[in-house]
Amino acid sequence: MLTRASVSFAGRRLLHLSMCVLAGSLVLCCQALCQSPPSDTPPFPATNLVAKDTPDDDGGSITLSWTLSADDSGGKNDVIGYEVRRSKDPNGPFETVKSVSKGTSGVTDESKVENDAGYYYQVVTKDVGSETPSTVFGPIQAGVQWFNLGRLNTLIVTLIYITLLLYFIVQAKKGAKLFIRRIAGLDALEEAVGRATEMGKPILYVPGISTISDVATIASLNILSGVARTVAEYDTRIIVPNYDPIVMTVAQEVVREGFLAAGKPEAYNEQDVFYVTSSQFPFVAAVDGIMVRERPATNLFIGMFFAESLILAETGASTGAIQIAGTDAVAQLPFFIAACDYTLIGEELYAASAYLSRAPLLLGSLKGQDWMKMFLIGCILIGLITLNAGYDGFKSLFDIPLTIFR
Amino acid sequence: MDSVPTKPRRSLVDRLKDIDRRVIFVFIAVAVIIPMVWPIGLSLKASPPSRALFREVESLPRGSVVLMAFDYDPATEIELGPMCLAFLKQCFRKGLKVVGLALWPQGAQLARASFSEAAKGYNVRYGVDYVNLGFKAGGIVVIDSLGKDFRESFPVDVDGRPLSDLPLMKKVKNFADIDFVMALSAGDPGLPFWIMIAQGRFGRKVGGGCTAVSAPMLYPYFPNQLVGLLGGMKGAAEYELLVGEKGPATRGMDAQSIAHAAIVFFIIIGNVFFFISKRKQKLMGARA
Amino acid sequence: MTLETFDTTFGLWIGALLTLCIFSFLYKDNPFYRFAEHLFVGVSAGYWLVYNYWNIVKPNLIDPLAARRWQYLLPLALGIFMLTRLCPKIGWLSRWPIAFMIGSGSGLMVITYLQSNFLEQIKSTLVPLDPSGQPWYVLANNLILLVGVVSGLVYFFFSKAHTGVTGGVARIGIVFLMVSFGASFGYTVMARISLLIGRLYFLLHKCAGFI
Amino acid sequence: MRRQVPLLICFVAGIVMLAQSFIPPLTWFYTNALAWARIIACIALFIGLISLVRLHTTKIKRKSANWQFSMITLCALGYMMLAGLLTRYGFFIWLHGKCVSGSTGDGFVTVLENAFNFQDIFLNVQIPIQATMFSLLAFYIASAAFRAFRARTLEATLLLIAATIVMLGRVPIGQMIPGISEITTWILDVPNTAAKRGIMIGVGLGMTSTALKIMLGIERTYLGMKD
Repeated sequence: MLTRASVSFAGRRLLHLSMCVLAGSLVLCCQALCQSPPSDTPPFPATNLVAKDTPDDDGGSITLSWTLSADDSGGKNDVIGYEVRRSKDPNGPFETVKSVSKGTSGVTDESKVENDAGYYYQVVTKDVGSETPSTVFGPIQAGVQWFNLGRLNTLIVTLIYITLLLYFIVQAKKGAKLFIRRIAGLDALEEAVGRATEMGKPILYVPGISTISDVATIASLNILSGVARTVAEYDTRIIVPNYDPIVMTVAQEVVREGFLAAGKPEAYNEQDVFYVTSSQFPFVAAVDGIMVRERPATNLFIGMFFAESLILAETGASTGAIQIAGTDAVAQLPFFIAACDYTLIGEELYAASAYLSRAPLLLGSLKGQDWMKMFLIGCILIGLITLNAGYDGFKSLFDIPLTIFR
Repeated sequence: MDSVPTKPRRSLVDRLKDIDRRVIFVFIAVAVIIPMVWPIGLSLKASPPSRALFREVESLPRGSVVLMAFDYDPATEIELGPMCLAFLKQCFRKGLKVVGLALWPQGAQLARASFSEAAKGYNVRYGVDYVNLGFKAGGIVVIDSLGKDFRESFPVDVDGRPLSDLPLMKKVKNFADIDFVMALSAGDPGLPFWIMIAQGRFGRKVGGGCTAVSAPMLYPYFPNQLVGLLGGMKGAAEYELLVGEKGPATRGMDAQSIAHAAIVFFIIIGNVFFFISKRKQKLMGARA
Repeated sequence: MTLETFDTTFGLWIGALLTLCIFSFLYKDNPFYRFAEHLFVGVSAGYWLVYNYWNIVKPNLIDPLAARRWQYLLPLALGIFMLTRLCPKIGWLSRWPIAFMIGSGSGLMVITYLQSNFLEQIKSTLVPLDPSGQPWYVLANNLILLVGVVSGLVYFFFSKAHTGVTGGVARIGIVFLMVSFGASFGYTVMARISLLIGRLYFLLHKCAGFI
Repeated sequence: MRRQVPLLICFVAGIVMLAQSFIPPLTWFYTNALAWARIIACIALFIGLISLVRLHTTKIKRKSANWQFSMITLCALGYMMLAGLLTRYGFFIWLHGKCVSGSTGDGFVTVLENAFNFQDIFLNVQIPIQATMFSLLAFYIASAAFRAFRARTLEATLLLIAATIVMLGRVPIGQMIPGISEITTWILDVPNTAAKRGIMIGVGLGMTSTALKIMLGIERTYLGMKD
């Protein structure tokens, strides 16, 4: 039973306790008042944290996503960012692998992620003075995918294209008759060479300002090979200034081969196919100089060009040369069209090799290209019909990366 | 005696139809140079982002401190330099204090040139009314450090003077002492970082200037995160109009206009003479 | 005058003189332009060599080899093969690195261009043509876009003569191409004039102190 | 060896490059092949250098037209290479160390250092010439417009009209014409986009077809051999 003494003791303790609480809260209040506003309550945590192996890669990466904290772009709106923490043990310790600014709700962790090791993740929401961790997600493993499903559509298109090309190439080999439409710029090539011969002036051939890895450069060198042969037959001089040393070596070989094919190997002068410099404007300055000093009767600008296209073509026009240009650089086409006599537009550049050589194999591939265009127009029509019927599944087949398997 | 075969005399029309291109070159050069030397100030209406920036700066009380970032290089100076001049003149006229710094290496020298040019005609002194803290590498990290203390990233100014020797820097410790941030940026690091840190984290008001190329990417920040934005030479010309200074951008825009008009004029001339000579040929053909 | 300001003023003057040398080409070829041109070619070729050595060859080849990362012997070997061009007898070896560059470049282009110039272009051409729920001009624009893309493609048909229906459609394609070329031309004028303004500003303001 | 090996290398490199797009564990080839190609290209610059020097020395030897200018090119080239090497090797720091600070020798080294300042040459020679060459486009775009934009045919007329409208629609003076900004935007967004897309698809097909033919060895002109 309780004695008076014990009661009074209990009462005193209670009083003591309540005073302590009061004092404590007073101190807290003071602290809160003295500290810079706003009063620092921890932010709401990020929720729905999900981590998964990054799809379609060769491992070493995990993708995370979460729902923003209620205080990010809403609530008190004082979140400054998130820290993504990782551990191999669900109980920690967690190490920070990435920090992102507010408003970010996903991240890819690629910092020394081992394949097939179980990881636990946590996202910590931070404001100026405090932080709140989310629940832990895991374990999750990074792994290697042996096939990139996101590019399945690219693979299918590639295979269709290869099949079409090979089919028509085989047909051409068997001797099927293949038609090719007129390309004015290419018809003019021989005339242009002839004109230079008549005038006793050289021909200038600029194979673009790109590297050998650029397919446009190779397309240009294909044309150069035909031009070199004609030039040799006509006994005309050809000047080929180069922007890239490797392109130069190939161009030398191609031109020499052309002279050889025309039966005039001795007429080939290696110093006419030379290197200038690998920067854009010095190259143009030098080629401009050649145009006004050597006065070539014909200028051919074929390959990849950039802003310098118009400087070349206008200087050439001022010397009265016949000019034929060809490029797949969409942005430069208007300038060549304006300043040159003929221009090979985009795909015509790539058709030139077949057009000039009339080699059946090459003509076959042109037919394959046309069928691919038909296929594309078909895709567009089907897509439009399905899309306007309210079904957008067909359109999503063309997503890059393809997401229907995710 | 047979007459010596002469070159058929070309009529005036034919000659005008194929004017020597050097005549066109001269006209283009003149069309650009004249408005640059004597600006006209062709009708230009300030767009909302430029006007908003102007009004915001006008509303700052005398003595407020503006932080200005020179995040560009000589290649983009023709677009961003004029904005900088117009803005600085507005600041000096209003009695605002300006602290300049650069996240791009060449920005520090451009800042020096801009300050000395803008200061002409105003009673402003280095160290009191404006300072140039120079360049610091690090991009976003540098901006972040300004939140704590300017001295962390910029212990000395561009000429190596300690900040404690500069009266203006005595009252500027960190972002809390900055009233407005103006970031002139030509790319990365640049305006997006200033928005992210200065506006996002420290709640400062941020305005900006950028190249014409990057303007479409930055416009969406206006008006929520960006108080105002000047895009390219056009934005700069608009600001000069607002500030009332016919500066380099107004000259530039005038030159643009006149040059475009000159080209269109030549196209028209070419076509007129082309048609006249075509009709003449037809007539002559009919007679023959 | 301190050395530094002397340097910058001197540099400015050199820059201004060279600028005038290049502009003189607009009148006609002359020794001043020839001087600037030859200087420019020499300086840029030298700069490019030095720059590439320090920024690519050294960090990406010499340093790794010095750290005994032997897989870098392969590019070194290919590079040396490339140099065999200089001695005609074994010059054919240079075809190996060239074949490697062309082959890998081609393989890469196939995927890149089928994705960006085929799949993505189909996708962006798939636009709603449903008349309900959108203003007429959106519909009209979408239709024009479609006609433009298809007729443009027909223009690039090579295995069919441009006569009859094909010819008609191809002609529409040409119309679109010409409008587009005109528009791109007009659009670029502003950027080009800006370059000239920049240059003249440099001459008139920075060098001559005009304006 | 001379014919078959390059074709084989080309085929294998192409196929592996194709495959790496679909098979993630092969992506190492992508990164490495690009790096190797860059290294090969840099080493090949030496061939370019030889070609350049040969061309200009021949001109000087033969005293062909403008041979004096070839000497400028060669001097500039040699100077840049020397300056690039000296600066980077810390040659001047070493030289400074050899001289007592403040002595005339030290001042001489400073002058030398300034004279061989690689970056300065780049800034004061290369940059202004480059910018000026680029700005020539302002003149050329005008002369090209004058010459090409004649209403000869329907196509030429369309080219001319589209160009004129867009040209005016972009500057204050043209924007005084009511509606021109809207038409400009429309031309750029609708017909322009459509035509560009047509060209791009064609380019994509032509380029990939050529690339495939190169890989398969059907197109082999680049090796200097034709069938």
